[in-house]
Amino acid sequence: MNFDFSDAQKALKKQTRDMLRSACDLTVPRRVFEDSSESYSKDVWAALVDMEAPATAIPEEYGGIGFGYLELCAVAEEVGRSLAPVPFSSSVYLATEAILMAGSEEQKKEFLSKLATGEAIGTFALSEGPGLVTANSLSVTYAGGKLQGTKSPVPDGDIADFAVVVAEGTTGSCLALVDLTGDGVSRKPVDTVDPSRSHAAITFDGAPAQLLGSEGAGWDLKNRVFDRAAILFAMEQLGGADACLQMAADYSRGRYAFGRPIGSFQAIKHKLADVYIRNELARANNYYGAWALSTDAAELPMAAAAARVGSIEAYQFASKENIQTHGGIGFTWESDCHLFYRRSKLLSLSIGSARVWKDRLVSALESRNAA
Amino acid sequence: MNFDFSDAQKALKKQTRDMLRSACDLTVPRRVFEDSSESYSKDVWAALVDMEAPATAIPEEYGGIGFGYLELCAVAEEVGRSLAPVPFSSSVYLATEAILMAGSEEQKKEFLSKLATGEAIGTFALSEGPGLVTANSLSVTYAGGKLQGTKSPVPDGDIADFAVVVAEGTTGSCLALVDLTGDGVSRKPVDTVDPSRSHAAITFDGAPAQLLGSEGAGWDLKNRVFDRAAILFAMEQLGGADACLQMAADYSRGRYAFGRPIGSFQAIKHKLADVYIRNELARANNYYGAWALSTDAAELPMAAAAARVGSIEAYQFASKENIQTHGGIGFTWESDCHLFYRRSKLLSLSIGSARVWKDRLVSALESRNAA
Amino acid sequence: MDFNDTPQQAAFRTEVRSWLEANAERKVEGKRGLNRRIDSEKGLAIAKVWQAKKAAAGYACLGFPEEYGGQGRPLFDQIVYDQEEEQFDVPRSFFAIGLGMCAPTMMTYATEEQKQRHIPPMVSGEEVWCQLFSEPSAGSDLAGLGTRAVQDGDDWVINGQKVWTSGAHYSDWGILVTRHDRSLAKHKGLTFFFLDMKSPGVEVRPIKQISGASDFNEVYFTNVRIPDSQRLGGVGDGWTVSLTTLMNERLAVGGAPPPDAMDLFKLAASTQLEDGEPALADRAVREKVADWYVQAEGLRHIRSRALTALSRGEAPGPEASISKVVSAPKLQDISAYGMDLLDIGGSIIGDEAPADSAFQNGYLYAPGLRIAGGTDEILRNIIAERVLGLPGDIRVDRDKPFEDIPTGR
Amino acid sequence: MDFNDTPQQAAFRTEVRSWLEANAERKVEGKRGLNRRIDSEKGLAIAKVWQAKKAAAGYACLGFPEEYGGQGRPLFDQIVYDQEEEQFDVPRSFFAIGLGMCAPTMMTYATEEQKQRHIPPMVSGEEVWCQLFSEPSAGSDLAGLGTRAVQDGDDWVINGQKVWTSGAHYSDWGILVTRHDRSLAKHKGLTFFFLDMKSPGVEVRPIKQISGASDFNEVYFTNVRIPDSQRLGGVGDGWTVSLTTLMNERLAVGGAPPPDAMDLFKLAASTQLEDGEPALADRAVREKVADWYVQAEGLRHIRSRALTALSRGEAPGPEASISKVVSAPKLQDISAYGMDLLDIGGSIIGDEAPADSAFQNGYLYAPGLRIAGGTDEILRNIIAERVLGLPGDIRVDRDKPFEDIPTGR
Repeated sequence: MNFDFSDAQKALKKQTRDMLRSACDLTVPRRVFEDSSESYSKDVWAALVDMEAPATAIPEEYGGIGFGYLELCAVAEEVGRSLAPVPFSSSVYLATEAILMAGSEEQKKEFLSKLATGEAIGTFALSEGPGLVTANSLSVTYAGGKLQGTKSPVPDGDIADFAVVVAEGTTGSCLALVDLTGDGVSRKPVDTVDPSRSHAAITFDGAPAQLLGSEGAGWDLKNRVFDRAAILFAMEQLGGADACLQMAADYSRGRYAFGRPIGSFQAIKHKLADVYIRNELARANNYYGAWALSTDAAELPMAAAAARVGSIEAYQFASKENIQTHGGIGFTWESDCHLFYRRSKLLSLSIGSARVWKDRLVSALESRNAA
Repeated sequence: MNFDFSDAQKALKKQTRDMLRSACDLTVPRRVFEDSSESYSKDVWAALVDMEAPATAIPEEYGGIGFGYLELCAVAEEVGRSLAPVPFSSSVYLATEAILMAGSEEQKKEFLSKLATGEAIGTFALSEGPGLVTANSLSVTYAGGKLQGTKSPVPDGDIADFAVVVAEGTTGSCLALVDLTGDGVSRKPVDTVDPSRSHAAITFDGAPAQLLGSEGAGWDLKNRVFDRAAILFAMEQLGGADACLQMAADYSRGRYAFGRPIGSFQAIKHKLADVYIRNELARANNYYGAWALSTDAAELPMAAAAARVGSIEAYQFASKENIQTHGGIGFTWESDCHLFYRRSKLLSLSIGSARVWKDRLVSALESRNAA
Repeated sequence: MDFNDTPQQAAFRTEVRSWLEANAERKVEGKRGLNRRIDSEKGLAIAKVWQAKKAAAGYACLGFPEEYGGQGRPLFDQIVYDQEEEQFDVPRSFFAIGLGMCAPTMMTYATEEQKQRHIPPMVSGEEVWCQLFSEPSAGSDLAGLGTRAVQDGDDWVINGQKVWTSGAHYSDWGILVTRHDRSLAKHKGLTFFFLDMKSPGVEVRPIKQISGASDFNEVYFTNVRIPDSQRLGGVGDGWTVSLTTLMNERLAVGGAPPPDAMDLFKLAASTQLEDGEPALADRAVREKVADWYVQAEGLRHIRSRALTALSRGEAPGPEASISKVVSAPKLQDISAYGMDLLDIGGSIIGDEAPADSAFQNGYLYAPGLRIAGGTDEILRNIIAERVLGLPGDIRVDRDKPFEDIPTGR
Repeated sequence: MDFNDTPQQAAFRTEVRSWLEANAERKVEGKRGLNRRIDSEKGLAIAKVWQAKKAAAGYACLGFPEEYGGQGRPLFDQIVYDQEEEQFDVPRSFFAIGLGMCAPTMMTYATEEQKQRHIPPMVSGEEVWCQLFSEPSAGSDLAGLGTRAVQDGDDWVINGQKVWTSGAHYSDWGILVTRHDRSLAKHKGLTFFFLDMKSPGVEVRPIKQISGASDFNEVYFTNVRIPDSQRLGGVGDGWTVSLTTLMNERLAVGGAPPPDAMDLFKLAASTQLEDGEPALADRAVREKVADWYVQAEGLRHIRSRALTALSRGEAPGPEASISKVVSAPKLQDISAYGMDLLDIGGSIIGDEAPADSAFQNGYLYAPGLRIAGGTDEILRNIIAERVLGLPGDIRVDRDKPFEDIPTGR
């Protein structure tokens, strides 16, 4: 048994971390956050593309470097730690995965190479406004090669070149690939609690689109893409949670009250011990998820849900208790604490909240036990 | 507005507390707990009867003293604080309330005076073994004036003189009053996590019984009796939770580790502050429940459920963290900590667990909002 | 127990209600009204008009003695007034800190002449006050403050920085605690003043919070001169005077803004889940609603119990600490959970946000609420020590000269 | 990442498995087997037979050097063995404290002759060892122990009381830490021994726990004589020696007995709720199952990560502390919740209890688990200080003579 990343994977992780530490210190997400004219950091995206990060898990035959998912997980953790304001999750975890899973050979050839080189940014459009979309409630339709209706909020919807859209087809739900720069597409930025990651409402009015996978399989494909993406999102969340813990522990060692570092008070010590414990539980579940993802194991649905649930809760807890540890300065705009607090919430809502994934987890256990 | 007990009510509470402090220190519940031949403390029961505690809320016309429910709530808190090993809840909160609510004039005359004077001990039989009984799953039947089937565990079922039984009648569920000392009744003690309060399995084999209220109304009557009893149980639970807090705080002031009282460590201070906070929230909800009970207010269902949920959780938390505060000695048999820990769990399961009452609470809110 | 008014209270309630009916509009559900977040200068002007109207009618500060603009009424009458006013769309008060904290301090320590001069314009809303206590290095550890006061003739010269000062930018006057001697023990070297906020050398800079609002300021003092006649209490009595102010602060803090349990109930009733059923049909959602409802109701009844005690002239208990330590995390949790029910659409904020952004705003506002006016951690310490009688923390700073206390720098 | 064995491990696993198949029965679900709670004397006899069989086959203590009865194998082989053995119905080990804690201490501090004499019979199960550390006044604060050791010729004379000593009543030998000088600072005045538990003046009394079981004892020492040759480490080195033992304890503790998340899953699948549906169809129940499953899986994978590190010869990390601080409250909560699902019938205990009393027993056993071997509170301190590098608590006892440290009496 060897439950650890290999030396090469660790080296890749360190390389990513070092690159992001220099290219993407916290002034970078803050700038995107505060400047509404900047939807993402082109520099950081370019740096990630430069180190071939989007190509990590794309097979060489489609223009990728074919490292695999353990490598991609390592990169995702560092993207999360740095709060990188880039369309990495939309383009890599969602659009790339959807095409890898459901695309025809032609579609893979056409789109994956562009995704691998960063020439194109992809995204995935499911939500249709506040509330859950269900297989029966889809209002965006796909018929005769055209899309009709509105998706919102779509992550990176304002900057993506194309989107994979979950739509109601003529014979059931389907995935449709649409060029967002083409005809029949209008987009409008949507403000969220985390403006360092841009979102948009996209309205399709007869926008030409192509099927990805077969009609009727859309909802199932979406679930399978989300199972895989859940682990990558969880790694991002873990990176963020870990950054919060470091920030809080550092602050508590240096900040004095009553003549002693606040980190010497058990109220703070035990709080941060609890953050650490949750982070480590999440890390363990995530690494297991990474293994399941990399080997396409039968355990994937359970492992994905456990990773997702644990990481949502770890990051939410770490980001709020980081603010609390900082005291007054922690709830000011100028402190970086809230950048994590906001990102944590945004990520907790992306691809379904904890309550959705808890239910998926038990359903997966039921299926396993019935088998 | 005056949200407090009156001076007379406070005096009654103090009198009860003083009496129980001398007649029922913790050696008394421990004796009943350890000696399986003693089902309850006859001395403590006699002392409560002597101060007319069972008669508190029974109208004078039926042999009671007609004080009312605020007074009964005051007594219940003290019964809980002392861990009194007596059939008070079965006889007073359940049997008495059921007869007051559903009894004919004749039944009230016959049974209430005996309950008031302690001449008879009553109980209420609903459960039919592990798991929930539902209106559709009742296996005990009532037909032709006779009961058939087994109820278990019935609180004080081994010592009660009669029971109010929830049974399936010929035209729906009903309540039936049965003499437990008569023909067709066999009883067998059942061990529970809290042996200081006895329980029994009671098997009816054609036991003669009389209807209490009308056929078909049994389930609804049970719910209404439980709404009222919930507040009285909650007061008992509050008394127990308060006793745990006092015990833990006293211990933490006197026990030294690392050269200082353990109560000076924030890990202990904040834990006990949390116990206090939950107890005070429960107290506030309970007092409101007491008011609703005493005035038969429209808010009763909400107030009862809120009191019950808050008190279950306060007592469970206080009793487990009392053990934790005591450290090693706390989990020994000889320490009194576990007497509270066990009672707390037993009371949390009596008349339905927290999950049942949370659902009832939201249902009550829905009804109110629909009105 | 009795939730009804006494005959006197009922009569007063009727009187107040009819005055309010004549002078203000009732609140309308779903309409934002005057209490919406508006630019403070404009808001202040509206609030001053309303406060003057209340003062003219005698309702501005019912409990204060008549000679200072009050009516010397029992505390419960103020509560009756507040309960009634809450149902009307009146502007938010810019005077709470002045009336609730500065005025009681002035009443206790100022000269008769100063009280005559300063309290009536506070009551009528003509002059606004603020409280200058916290510093960047002295938050939870308030007595660790370092703003210096040096005596120079009949004046004191102040240098230093305060922070978290609500309303400093529109205040006319402020109360201020300073350190006059760094060689004395922490709590001994403090001296207390009130000052004209327009004094030369006072500079106010707003602090932007997570939520984007600026409810607080930094206040810098550069050679600000305060006449010795504006000293409250003796030289070195600053801590004692501060405690008077803070005792009154604990009365003022406590509750949290919405969303609360019933807001979640309503959201859940109107939001569909996976199966097309309303979220409120989901047992997991129901349990959450129930848990928070029980907490919310508990707090509501704790307030009622406290009001009962106050109306009898009893000292305020730990109710405000309980309320704050429960309601702030509750706000944070309810807000996050409400957003979860809305899925990714729950992240939307601003004009197109669901449920008027209530849950999103609560999420961003709650972290501050868990800290301002006493952190969760400090409040638990207070409850443990003052209510349960547990021993204090080990103190390494208590008896040292202030200048020798470790600061980590 | 790779969850497969190396070829060497796979070969060893096959070897072990076939030996176990030949010498023990596989566990059968629902059958209690040899590990059920049985009277310890009888249990000990059965366990000794099994341990002797293992020792004869060379499996008793794979990592120990060959000269002491082991095989000098890599740690991972021990894990392979344990994983395989766990699937068989073998008696519970009475030797864990001896082999896991006493033996490593003896290996470090005893003379070669003593090691030759004592370790092989530990390995073969002929002699059982216990650890005499905690005292009524020294639990979390272990260094506060007061059992006195006074030198008298070639012997030491011991007086005092130990507590929480597992297996003292059937142990042949024990390791013991004592205080030889009360005028020295707390950690300096300690001296460490091993002793024959049958020595005159040693009295063992069982402690009954909440659960009714007696897993621990009090041990009283009245003028017990120990030869100086049985001192481990120098006079005054007792704390250092104790740390060797405790470091090994942290490896030994960690997990919790059932019920765990999947036990609740099974209970919920087979228990009906209000609507006649299985509890597992209830979203509130599903969320609970999911929460605990995520915790349980996290702990399982943390163990796997720790095993990976150990197999590479890395020092054990904080995994055991995490595991204990998570699993003990989890056991308490799952147990209480399982009882709730069964309504008042969930209170039944004993032969007629539902689900083999698993949830009821867990409820009664969990409080001890949250305390024994390090309380929740001590473990959080350890994590905060050793892993996160946060400062220690303020210590008032560190440098004082032991006899001057406040004890509250």
